[in-house]
Amino acid sequence: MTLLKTSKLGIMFGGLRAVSNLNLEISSGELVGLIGPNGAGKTTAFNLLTGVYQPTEGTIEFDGDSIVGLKPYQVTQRGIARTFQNIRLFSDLSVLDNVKIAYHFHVKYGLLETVVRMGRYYPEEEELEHKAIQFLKIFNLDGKKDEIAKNLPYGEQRRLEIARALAAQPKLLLLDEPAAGMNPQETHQLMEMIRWIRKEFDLTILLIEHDMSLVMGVCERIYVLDYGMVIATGTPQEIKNNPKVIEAYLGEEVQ
Amino acid sequence: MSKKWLSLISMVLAIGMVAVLAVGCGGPAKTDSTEIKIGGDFEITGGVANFGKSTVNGIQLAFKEVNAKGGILGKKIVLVLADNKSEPSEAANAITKLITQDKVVTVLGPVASSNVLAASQIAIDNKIPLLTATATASKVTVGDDGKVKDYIFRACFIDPFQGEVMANFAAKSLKVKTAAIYVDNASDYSKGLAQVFEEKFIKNGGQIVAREAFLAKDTDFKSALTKMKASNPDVIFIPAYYQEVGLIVKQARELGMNTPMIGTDGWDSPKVVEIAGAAALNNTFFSNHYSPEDKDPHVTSFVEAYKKEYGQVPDALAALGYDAALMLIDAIKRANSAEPAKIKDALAQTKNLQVSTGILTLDASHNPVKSAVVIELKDGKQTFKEKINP
Amino acid sequence: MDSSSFLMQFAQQLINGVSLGSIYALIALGYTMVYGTIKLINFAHGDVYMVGAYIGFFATTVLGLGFLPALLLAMVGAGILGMFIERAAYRPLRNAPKIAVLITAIGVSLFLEYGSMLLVTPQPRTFPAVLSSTPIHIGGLIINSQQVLILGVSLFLMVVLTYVVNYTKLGKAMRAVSFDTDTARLMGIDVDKVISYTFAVGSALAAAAGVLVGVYYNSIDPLMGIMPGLKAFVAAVLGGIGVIPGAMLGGVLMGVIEALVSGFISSTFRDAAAFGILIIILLFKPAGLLGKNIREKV
Amino acid sequence: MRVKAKRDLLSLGACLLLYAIIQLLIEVDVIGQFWVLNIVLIGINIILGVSLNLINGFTGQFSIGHAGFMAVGAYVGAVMTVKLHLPFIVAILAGAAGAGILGFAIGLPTLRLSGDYLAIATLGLGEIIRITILNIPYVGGASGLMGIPRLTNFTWVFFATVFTVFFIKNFINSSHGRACISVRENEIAAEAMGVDTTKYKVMAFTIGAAFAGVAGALFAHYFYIVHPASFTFMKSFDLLTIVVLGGLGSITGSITAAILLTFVSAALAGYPEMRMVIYSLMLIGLMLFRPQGLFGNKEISLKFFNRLKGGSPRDAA
Repeated sequence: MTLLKTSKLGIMFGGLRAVSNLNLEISSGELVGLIGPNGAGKTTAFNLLTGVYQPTEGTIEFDGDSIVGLKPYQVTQRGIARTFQNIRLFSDLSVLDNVKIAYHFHVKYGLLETVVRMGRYYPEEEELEHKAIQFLKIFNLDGKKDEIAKNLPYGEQRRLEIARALAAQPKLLLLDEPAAGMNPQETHQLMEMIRWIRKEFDLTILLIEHDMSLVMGVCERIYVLDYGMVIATGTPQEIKNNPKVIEAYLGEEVQ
Repeated sequence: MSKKWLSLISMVLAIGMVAVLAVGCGGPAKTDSTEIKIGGDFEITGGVANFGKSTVNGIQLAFKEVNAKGGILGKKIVLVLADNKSEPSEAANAITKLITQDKVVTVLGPVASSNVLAASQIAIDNKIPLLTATATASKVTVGDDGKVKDYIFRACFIDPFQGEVMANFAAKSLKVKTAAIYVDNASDYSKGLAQVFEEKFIKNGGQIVAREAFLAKDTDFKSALTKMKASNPDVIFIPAYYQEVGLIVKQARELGMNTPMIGTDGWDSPKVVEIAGAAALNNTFFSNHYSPEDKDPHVTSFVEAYKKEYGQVPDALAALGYDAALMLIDAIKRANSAEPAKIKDALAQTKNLQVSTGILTLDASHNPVKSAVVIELKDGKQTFKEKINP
Repeated sequence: MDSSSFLMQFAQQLINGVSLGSIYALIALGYTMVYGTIKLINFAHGDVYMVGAYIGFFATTVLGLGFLPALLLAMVGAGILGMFIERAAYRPLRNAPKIAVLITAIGVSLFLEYGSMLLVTPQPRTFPAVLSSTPIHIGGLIINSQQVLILGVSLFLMVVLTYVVNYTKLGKAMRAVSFDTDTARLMGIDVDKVISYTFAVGSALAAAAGVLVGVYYNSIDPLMGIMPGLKAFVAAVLGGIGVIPGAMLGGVLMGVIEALVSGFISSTFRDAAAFGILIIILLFKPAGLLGKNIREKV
Repeated sequence: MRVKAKRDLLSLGACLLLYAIIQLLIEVDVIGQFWVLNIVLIGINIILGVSLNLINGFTGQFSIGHAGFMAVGAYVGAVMTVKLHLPFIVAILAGAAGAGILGFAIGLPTLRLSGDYLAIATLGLGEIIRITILNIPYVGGASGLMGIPRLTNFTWVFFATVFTVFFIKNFINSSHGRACISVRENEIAAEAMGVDTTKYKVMAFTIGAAFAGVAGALFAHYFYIVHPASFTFMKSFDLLTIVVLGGLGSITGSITAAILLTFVSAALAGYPEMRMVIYSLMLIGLMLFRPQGLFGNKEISLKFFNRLKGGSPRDAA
């Protein structure tokens, strides 16, 4: 079943066509990679999918509905969560609070219950805390739940960001360079974790990555972007041998 | 700046603050039997600080003079000042401090009617007389129920009186039919006078052709003046204080408006001439308490003493402050006591008192009954135009 | 009112507005320059303007100087004051939250206002007529020679400043500091010095405005900087804060709006209209008229 | 959780005790009129400081027009009692509603702005509110609205303050509050986590404005008169000072700063000429000394203080 489908998706910044004619089709449960040289428009594509930018052309269908024109928070509420290339944690808050916030739109209690602390407030807060800690456990962060996010080491910040995105309970998870700045060992662990969470949470994952070992090792299918356009798509094996891809990465051969 | 230096400064400041707190919280001050404490709840900071300062100068001059002559009842008279930041709630705060912490027997001030109104209820509740030198709103001394407030007095004209004087002057002496009003929208003094002027002027058969407003501290009046010019009034009434008046007159003349302009006692300051220039002020008139041409020794001696003390010519507020202080001194003398209740009774019976601006008697509503004069500015000189008795 | 007299009035109001606006612009230039470099709303700017006016006043009355020497003296004096303020009150907070610096700026502003009130009393002073003022009549319209001078001076300063910021070494350093302070430092720019000079120039501009306004309205007092300072800031934001021609445009626009509102709607709503238009413009152009809307990169 | 519910009750009890002690001291005249007035002012300033902190400190929206909302609350409240002869509680609620509705109406469009632009817009709005009041003859214009009965007393102020502090503390420690804080921390990430940032900005702004309205209504009914001069942008700056001095995002900080600054102001009343100079130097000194505010974004965790003042450390609920 197709979960995400874009057709002829594109955006112009001034006169610059950052992404054009982008056709993605991702089925439920797939783990797809989006690669391309620097400036190819990968993050812009993410921003289009999540409503940060509004496309100037084309359509995005998610779970059967168009999500063009929705605000980022509405997209998230529909079931797309993401991480950021440059980590965007709530850096002055505790690790636990970071995760709790992602839970926010599942909370049912109203303003009045909040203020008088009656009704659903305590039970839901209790459940919230419980669930948040569960997520932290998965990422091995539960021991640091009261630490301030910005004081975590880099690798843990990356993990926390993924944990936070998961807490929003998405159907589709977008990871923007999750392995950036990690050493090979950490990358390897991350790879394992990505596989595991997909299975555990029945997720569909689309990830941007520069680390080829991660992409090739974990993705089932890959889109290659260059100058805002898809230049190739296929399995890791196919991509590896695609001359267009090699050209895009290594530059045009001197004739 | 080095860190050390910084923390040193901060330390000093912190200690200073604690010290200030300690002093401030030190409880009621001790009463000294050799002095009579008078409170001064004034606009020392904030928007109308200049008016507060003038009034306080006038009061302090009077107190200094009386103390030099040995004081009253054998005691020195002392002014304890408190700042009200030109704001009603702070005026209430300041008077509460003066009454309950400093134990003053009477409070002088504030300048603005709204500040007096905020302070007056506290004076009444504590049975301490409050004498304002300058608040012109009728409601200051008379409550909403029409009853005179026992403990509240004033030393200045009330809005209805001056407003009527100038409305009559416009209609009868200048013989004009149309008037424009240019009012300071942030000042209750100005608005109160404008309202009375408008009523009386219309009653006299006149017509108000333009109503414009500015805000205190404005410096550019040309837009509103240009608009006024188009409606071609015979006279422009500007109930405001000298700084703005000077600028308004100057800019109006620059715009080629030769209309006569009239105003009230707020105009009384040599600054008006300095700002507007002597020529621009020809054909302007304002009501005041006294005329400097009036060679009354009380007037001249006050002006001289003030000049000597502060290096400047007194404005209307300084004169009124001085008068209020004289009223109070007179009342304490007549009461032969510094007890608030007795001072209050004596103040109410103020009669034919010679003050710097004339002979003053308080009426049943605690408002001064004194004649007003209309002054014409001719080549920068104040000249007597006519006298109006209440 | 027939149409010709309406047009005359309209034209006169435009003249009034532009002349008032050039004063706002003059103050706004310094405001926008300081903001452009260190992104600080320097609320004390209006008070430096007041101090400048007082220096000019004492230079002409006590020292008996003429207009130009007094103007220069005021600019130098205020420049030093500006550098001192920056050194003592803002520099220690370079890495502090912006809002803390803002509170400090408010503190400095209060200190200047009430410190001067202690020194020179709250009573207004009248500036001696050191410049001639002659009304110029152009077919029924009236303009004062000093108004022309003020407009000329602010246009001149705008051009000079634009040149300084865009083409001189100091200007380039200022823009570098504004763009990225840390990188600028790494590139060998003495950031402290650049900021110090920025304050000196900005404060000198404020003082020039103070003296000119003092001469034009010939009345100065310790609280004279509050409203013009606020309005100049609004003007700077209106034009696009940090952009020098924007300060000019914003200032003139503010003046014209005020004049037209007082002239044709109601003078009582003059200030409200000025603020209202600012808000409306910001809603459509969030960075002001000439400001570039920089979008955060995601 | 049980523990937390219990702690809420405990601090409430401590508040009642504090109230009883102060009320007793007032009754037997140990605390004189002047200090009662200043305690009332402290309460009003706490309400204003804490409510502004919700907007500036917790939600990170740079607003400096708080005096405007206070003015609306004061005038609406005063009209209720003076002109319509309604009971005091109605006046307070109407003041809150009036300021809250205006806050909502203003917040919706302007909160799209950010940083200094929002600051100047809110400053402008505060001034527009004041100028508008100056032009309404029904409420006295420049003369102010007079003849307001003194209905505010220590009891009203105390309980209004406690209510405000508890309201905002509980709000902050809920999912809604965390959503507001996430806006401050990183607006883009907050959106990406499903937080409707506009909604929460407007919500914080509305709640903050409504409490400013409560403070305004209490203020109006203590000083017999409301006057536009009380609500200038200098007042907004004073309130901002409370928030920044106490620490952005610290309720106990705002409370402490409100107490401190009110006392300083009262103490300086005896030095009228030097008052503002000393005050301004203190402000500069304190900011240089603690640019992050007295408590940063932390809450005081000393238990006795916490109980005494009704504040509480942010529970990790």
